[in-house]
Parts: sequence; C-alpha cells; structure tokens
Amino acid sequence: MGIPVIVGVGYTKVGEFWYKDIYQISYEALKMLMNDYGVADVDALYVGNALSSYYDRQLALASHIADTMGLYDISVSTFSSGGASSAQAIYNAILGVISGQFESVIVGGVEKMSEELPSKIVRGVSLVEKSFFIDYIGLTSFSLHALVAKIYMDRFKLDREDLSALPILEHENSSRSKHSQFRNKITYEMIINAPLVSEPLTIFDVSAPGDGAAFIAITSEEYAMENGLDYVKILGMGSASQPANPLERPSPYIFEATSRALDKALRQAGKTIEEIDLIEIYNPTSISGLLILDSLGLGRRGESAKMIRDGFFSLDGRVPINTFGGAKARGDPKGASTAYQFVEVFLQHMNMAGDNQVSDMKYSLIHSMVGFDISSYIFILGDAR
Amino acid sequence: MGIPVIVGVGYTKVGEFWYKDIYQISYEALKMLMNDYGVADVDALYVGNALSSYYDRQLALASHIADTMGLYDISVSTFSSGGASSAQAIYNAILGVISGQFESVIVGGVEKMSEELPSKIVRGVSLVEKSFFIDYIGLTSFSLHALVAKIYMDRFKLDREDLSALPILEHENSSRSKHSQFRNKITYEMIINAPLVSEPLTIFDVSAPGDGAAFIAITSEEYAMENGLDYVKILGMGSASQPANPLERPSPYIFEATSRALDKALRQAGKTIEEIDLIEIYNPTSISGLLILDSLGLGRRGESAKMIRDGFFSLDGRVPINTFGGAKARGDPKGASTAYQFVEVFLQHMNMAGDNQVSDMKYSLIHSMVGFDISSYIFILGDAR
Amino acid sequence: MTEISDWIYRISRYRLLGSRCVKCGEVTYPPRLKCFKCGSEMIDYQLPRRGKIIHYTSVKNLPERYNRFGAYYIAIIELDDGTRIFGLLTDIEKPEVGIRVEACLRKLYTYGEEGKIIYGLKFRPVID
Amino acid sequence: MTEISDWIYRISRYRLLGSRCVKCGEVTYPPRLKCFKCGSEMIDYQLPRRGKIIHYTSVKNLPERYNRFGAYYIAIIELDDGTRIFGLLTDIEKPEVGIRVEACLRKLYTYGEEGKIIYGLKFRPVID
Ligand SMILES: [Zn+2]
Ligand SMILES: [Zn+2]
Repeated sequence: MGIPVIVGVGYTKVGEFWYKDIYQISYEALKMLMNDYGVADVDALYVGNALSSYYDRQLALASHIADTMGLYDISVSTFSSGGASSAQAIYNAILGVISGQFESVIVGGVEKMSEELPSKIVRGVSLVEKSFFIDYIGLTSFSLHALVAKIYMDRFKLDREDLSALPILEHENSSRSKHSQFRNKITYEMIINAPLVSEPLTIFDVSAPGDGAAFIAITSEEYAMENGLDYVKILGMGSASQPANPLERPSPYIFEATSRALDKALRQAGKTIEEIDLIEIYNPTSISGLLILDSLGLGRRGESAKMIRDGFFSLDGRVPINTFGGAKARGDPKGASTAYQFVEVFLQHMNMAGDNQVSDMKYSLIHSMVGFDISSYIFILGDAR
Repeated sequence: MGIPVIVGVGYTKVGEFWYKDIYQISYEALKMLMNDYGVADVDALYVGNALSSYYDRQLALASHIADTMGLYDISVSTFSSGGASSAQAIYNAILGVISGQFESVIVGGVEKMSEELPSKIVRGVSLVEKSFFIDYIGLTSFSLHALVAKIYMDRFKLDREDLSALPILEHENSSRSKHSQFRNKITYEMIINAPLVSEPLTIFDVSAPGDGAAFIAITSEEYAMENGLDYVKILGMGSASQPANPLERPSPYIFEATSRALDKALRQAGKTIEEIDLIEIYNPTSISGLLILDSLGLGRRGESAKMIRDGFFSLDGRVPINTFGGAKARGDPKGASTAYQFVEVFLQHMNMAGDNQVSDMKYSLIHSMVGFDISSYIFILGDAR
Repeated sequence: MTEISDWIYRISRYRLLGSRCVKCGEVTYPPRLKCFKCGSEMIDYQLPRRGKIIHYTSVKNLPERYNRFGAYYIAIIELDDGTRIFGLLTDIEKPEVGIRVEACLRKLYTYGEEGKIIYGLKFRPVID
Repeated sequence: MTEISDWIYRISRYRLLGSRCVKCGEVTYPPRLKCFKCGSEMIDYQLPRRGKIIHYTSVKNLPERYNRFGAYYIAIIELDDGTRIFGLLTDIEKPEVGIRVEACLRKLYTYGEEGKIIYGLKFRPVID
C-alpha cells in the first residue's frame, strides 16, 4: 500500500464533435494517455458518464470503452452522478490503488452531450436534482441556481457586476487555453446584454453542453518510481452530502457538503487551506462558483465576488482558480468534467500548462459536486516530482 | 488494512411494488440492515442501479438514497452497468475497506423495473449490449441468448429438456424461499407449452422484470470483532472482460470473462473450485446459466445440463447453485441482483437460510456479469463466524 | 419521472401533503420517510395552500415536457406556516416578491403524444 | 442510440463497411478503432453483401421502436468471406438454416411520432 500518484493524462478538446461517437472521443483521450505516458499495464478502468443511459444510447459504458481499447484483463466500473461522475470514479480509483489490489489504473470520464435536443439536455442535466420537486414542476438546475442567486445577492448586497466577476475571470483564463471550448474574453456589458437563461443568470453565467473525454493514470508512488515516471501525489480526499432540497438546509447558499468534504481532505493531507496554491472548482454557474469559494473559507462568506475582482483568484493572484476556464469556459462535458479538472491540475504541477502556467505552485485543490452541493468531493494534490 | 467481512444484510422481497417508490424500497432494505445488525457508523454508501437514468427518473441515485436515510457524513458513489451494477459497487466497496480508508460501508442496489412499459423494459435491459449492432437492429438480450443457445445445443447435442433443467431447479429452490418473486414449481411440460420469448427460449427460460432493494454491510474483520459482530469473510475477487460482440469471440458459448475472473478470484483466495460448497451465478436466462457453469469448470464443457439433471447442483447436491432461485425465480431487479446474491450467500453461511439451508458449507462463490459475459465479477466468501 | 412514480406521488402532490417529525417537529415537503435532522419517524402533515412569493425567476431554457409553450415562472414560496417550497406560477403576468399566492390544480404535462396527462399544483395570485 | 449516433454510423451501416487489422488481418463488424487481438491499426474493409443463415430466432418480446408491427426474425449470418454478423431478416415467411440471403436497405424505425426515419440493412432471401 503506497501513496497514490497521478502519472499521466489524456484528453480531447472540449467542443461539439458532430462526426465522432462516444468511443472515438474516448479512444483519442486514452491513446494520448497510453502512448505519451507509456501506461501499458493497466489493472482497472473506471469511467464516469452522466447521460449515456438517459440518452437511451448505451448502458455499462466502461465495459464498452474497455472493449474499444482492447483492455480485457482488467476490472471495469461505470459511475453515473452528473458532473461528479468522474469525481466518484477517481475517488474509487484512488481507493483501489491505496488498497494495494491495483498497481496501475486508468480513470476518467466521457460525455457526448451535444447528441440531443436542447430541451432533452436541459432536462437531463436537471435530473441530478431530486426529481420529485425539481423535474416534476419544470424547475431546471440553472433556474434553481438563479433562485438561490437572488437570495444570496439580497443577503450580501451584491449586484449584477459582482456576479459577473467569475465568468469574466474564467473566460480570461480560457482565452489562452488550447483545449477549452470557449476562448473568447467577455465583458460585463456582454454578460448583461446576453440572452437570459433564468434571471439574473444569462447565457454567460451558465456552462454550455460540451463533448469531451479526459482520463488520468493513477499508480502507487512505488510503481511510479520503479518505472521512472514523473508524478503528482494525491495527498488527501474527502466527501460529504447534505439534504438534496436546498430549502431544507440551514441556508440555501451555504455549501455544507463542500465545506465538510474540505475539512476531511485537508485533515487527511495534513494541510490547511492557506497552503493551497491553486484551486479547480466545479461550478456549472457563476453563482455556484461564489458559493463554493465562500465554503472553502479563503475569505468571509459573501466576499468571494470581491476577492475575484481584487485579483485574489486570477492566474497571477494569490490562489488562481479554474486556470483553463472551468465548466463555464473550458466547457462542461458532465461525466468528464472532474477528470478535466485533474488533467488541468496535473499540467500545472508538471509545468506543462503553457500560457496558463501558474508559477511556484506546490499544493492544489480540486472540488466537484453532485447537483447543487448534494454530495461533494475534495481532493488535495501536490509534491510533484 | 484488514480482511473485508460482511456483517449484515437488508433486503425486500422481489416483486412488483406498484405503491412504493424507489426510495421506499431502498428505505425498507436499509432499515432492516441498520436496525437488525446495528450498523450505525457508516463511512460510505455504494449504490448500483441499472435503469433509473434510462427511465428519465433520477440521476445520481446514491446521493438521493443517502438523503432518504439522513446519511450525510459519508462518501457516496452510484454505479450503473446492468445486472452487474451492484457487483461493481461491491467490488469497489471491498477495495474501500481494504484500503483502510473506510471502516464500515453499506453497499447494494435497488431497481424498480416495473415502472415502465414492457417494450421500454426489454429495450433497456438490452442496452447493456453494444447498441451499434444490438439495439440498432432490434436484437434483444434474450434473442441474443436464444441464438447462442442454438449454437450451443447444436454443438453439444442438447435438446429442449436439457435446457429446461436449470429453470426447473431454480423454481424448486425458490418455492421454499420467502423473498423470491416466483414461488411456483415448474415442469418440463409447463416450459415447452409456455409462450415463446425467442425460440428456443420460452418465458420460463428468462428472468422477469422485478422490483427490489438489497444492501449489505462490509467492514474490516478487526472492526467486526471489536464490535462483536458475526461475519463472513470475503477471501478473494476477480474481474475480467472480453469483446462485447459474441461473434468476435473464439466461440460465442465460451464465457472467457467469467473463467478469467474465476482464476483471479480463486488465486487471491488461495482456493480451488473443488473447495467451493455453494455457488450463486447471475444468469438472466437458462442458456446463460449453462454457459456460466461450463466456464466455472466443475465439469466438462457441454455437461452442465447433465450435471443439473444428475442433482450435482441441487440444494442437497455436491454444489448447490442459486439456492433461492436466482435471477429466474428469485427475480431479477437488475441493479440489485448481485446484492441479492450476496444476501443469499450470507444467509447460507449464517445458517439463516430457513427451508433453503445448505448444510456444512464453508466456502461460496458469487458470479455476476455485464450483458452476455462482456465483463464478469467473481467473489469467494467463507470462514463465517 | 415515470408515469408510475407520478401516480405514486399524486396524493401528496395534489393535497400538498408533507411530513412532520414526531420528535423534533421538522416539517418537510416532499414528505420524508425519516427525519433528516434527528432520524425519527415522520407523520403526514397538511401544508397550508396559501403563502407569499419570496423570490421568483423565469425558466427560459425549457426542459423536455415543459417546452410546448413559452417561458414560465418558478418561485420560492413561503407558505402560511413558514414552510418554504418551490412552486410553478400561473395566471400571473409579472410576479412580484411579497405577493400572496394560492395552490390550484392544473395540467402539467403528458407522457408522449397521446399519453397520460399529469396534473399537479401551480400557484396563482390570491384575489381578495 | 441517438439520432446523431445513428447519423455518424450511417455509412458503415448502409455499405456494410467493417474494418480489417493491418497486421493480423482480423476482420470486424462493426468497425473498430484498434485491433482487439493485436492492438494494431484498422483500415476500412468492405464486407460482402451476401451470405447464408447460420442460425435464426424470432423476437417476440418486442423492444421499444420495433414494437409497431409483429414479431420478426434475427439471424446470425455468415457472409461470403466467412465473417459472421447479426442481421434482421425481411421478406421471408419462415427462415431456414443454410438459405442464402443478401443485404437490402430498408426503413428501421423513427424517432418519436414525427421524428427522423432511420434506415439500415435488412437481409432477404437471394432469389436466383
Ligand atoms: Zn426530527
Ligand atoms: Zn490485429
């Protein structure tokens, strides 16, 4: 049993791939991972995917991706939980390596969201929320976020400009990234003049459906050293849940699952939040980004927007976030989203982040969540070599 | 890091529960598990489910079941891979306990299949097979099994009576079981006079859609001893895959994934197949049951039907199989099916199997698979105390 | 959601029937099988059918089943006993925070082209 | 399957275009991106459109999309180059093992009531 480490990554651009099926996208990412990083021996494949079943397309996706790659002498598992599908896959892959049962595993996710009509996509994305009262009354994920945005903005006296700070930062970061879906910079004027999704949110406040696949290879540190592979350590992780109904929580804008997952992960890593140099959060909307940042405790609740505007979270700031644009600008292929976050953090630790490179980083944090912080996952990475 | 052990089970009858939703069924099983076995501290919840996303009902099911139970301070994962959904959940839960990261986990599955129209169910069950050539041309899982049945029966000169041996045995076993869906004994005449599903298979050769939930609690042996809990050890497990297309395999009736998973599991457990006293296989059809038994290597290929008729696999035979009726007669709530197999083996080891009790058993084997042996999972249990 | 699930939930939904913890008094809608706060048993609890709008928003990216007509409004409604729920607004030109609304039974959606019609509560302004 | 996936696969399906390993010669249908036997690259491979029935069965529990008409037959067909594939039979009263069949383009199913029509190959008896 050793420390789990990430030794390689493979990924596609995020976009709309009309001519490629889900296997071809997966194949491209996995080929990059296996060729570039020389990952040959694999004991297990973990695949996250949110919508393939809902699209009536394919169940048991991990088995079919293993078949595509000719990987048969392995254990396969398919995970499905919206934007955290690959977070769950990675969480379990790490346990598999820690258990000593697997020396080398491949884990990630794939999503081909653009294959369906917009109304089908909107509904599918919203079905991670409890369907009894969300899907049933025609409430969508984005509109749920919008309602909580109103509560939050009222409570902390924030205006539309505060809400815009995060998408502007994310598009700034994605504008230099090669694999991101949206590479245009945006301004406050563009945001407020854009079509409304659900007031106060416009299309620039919400992630768009994206296609993509991202996988990482995790081994024990011992295995990586024996094979002469560079790596980033996984130092800690934690997970927690809270009531699915935001109106049952003490406050709908407090992301309790995130903050409890954070406590566990930091404790396991033996770190404090002040030691973290870079953060990738999973925020399908601008508002959820603010709530996540609030719950990470880097500032006081309600001040995340101000901290963004003050440059605290910029690429050259104290703690850069979503350095390739996050779900909003890098794109949000649901079942692959957390895997992309891992890819991006790996590139940063390895000084392979190109124009988006953050300097002098030692420890990083990855956040992912199911729905509106129903279940959250935090990972602490660092000590790259 | 200790040996993983099963300390308790909770389950519902298998049937058609028109008045209960998926949460109520889960609740009943989990309440039984937590109350009867005093499982209070839980570190993680692993849930297998095959069809909830496909039914447009609920994504991220594990989070919502955790919410139903008020379990928030835990890690949750949702697995989806047809009839092996809970096999994958249990495989990963075991790794979680072996890793030492979790002391006590709850893992199982739930399925409410009867909520949809028959044609939607048939299609959903078939979507675990590669949709490019199965779903696309209107081939169903059962018809795929039927085609291979014809090849197999030709090759080994078997007749309709040979094919009937397994369902007759399974209904014999289920006739004494309290939680099984079909408790009627059946005869050869009933089978051949029943409506055809896909020649040579009649409705008595195939599992029917069932509703149900089954969960087990897994802890380290150390934890179980400290808390004075009786337990069954998980001694080994293995998993393997093969090409999804049976026509690409050396022979469509050789279940290579099953036999390779078996080798790994036996090796890990340090056992031989001859030491196994009881076997629960996952066979959605009579023919797949014969192919699985063939691949377990207890007899020569093609002789499993004869061995069944000779009583080798009967409750009072050398190695009883599917002691509560298996998928055919106990019922087949896809995402929960493997969890039911674990429940049943646990009851046997604990001498709690009532009229179905097998005597003098020390080691047992559980088999599960995705689709037509695309990916298979074998677990070896034993040394109950 | 499936037709059967919709049917199972119909009474709770038509009557606005929630649940209340026998021990700590927590009220939930939708009803729960077990109190999420203290773990105790829940009993049926009749929610009041009137309340006021706390916040509202418009749904413009329409989800499947709700995409036959144009955009609509959804609100967080504080019922007269203080319970907060999500509600689909109807018979309202332009919602405002603070206005009083009441539950009314309406058609929500159908399954398929000729499928079963699903009814449920929407909230309309109270006309005094 | 989604409409887009069906569209992506259309050429391979209409033309019965499989793949062949550049190294070991393994032929697969559907086409593969990588040889499942030796891991090498695959190139397009045109399968013959004629073959014979090895085994057949009837599908009587009809799956969604194929449930508008009655039961139908599906066969394992050995094409003239020896490749075996699954095929939906058409224009045939009662199939028999050994009879020769050929691929023909037919309508398979539609998406929704008024959705796109999906075509594909079925196999009919060869009339010599
Ligand atoms: Zn209570
Ligand atoms: Zn080859």
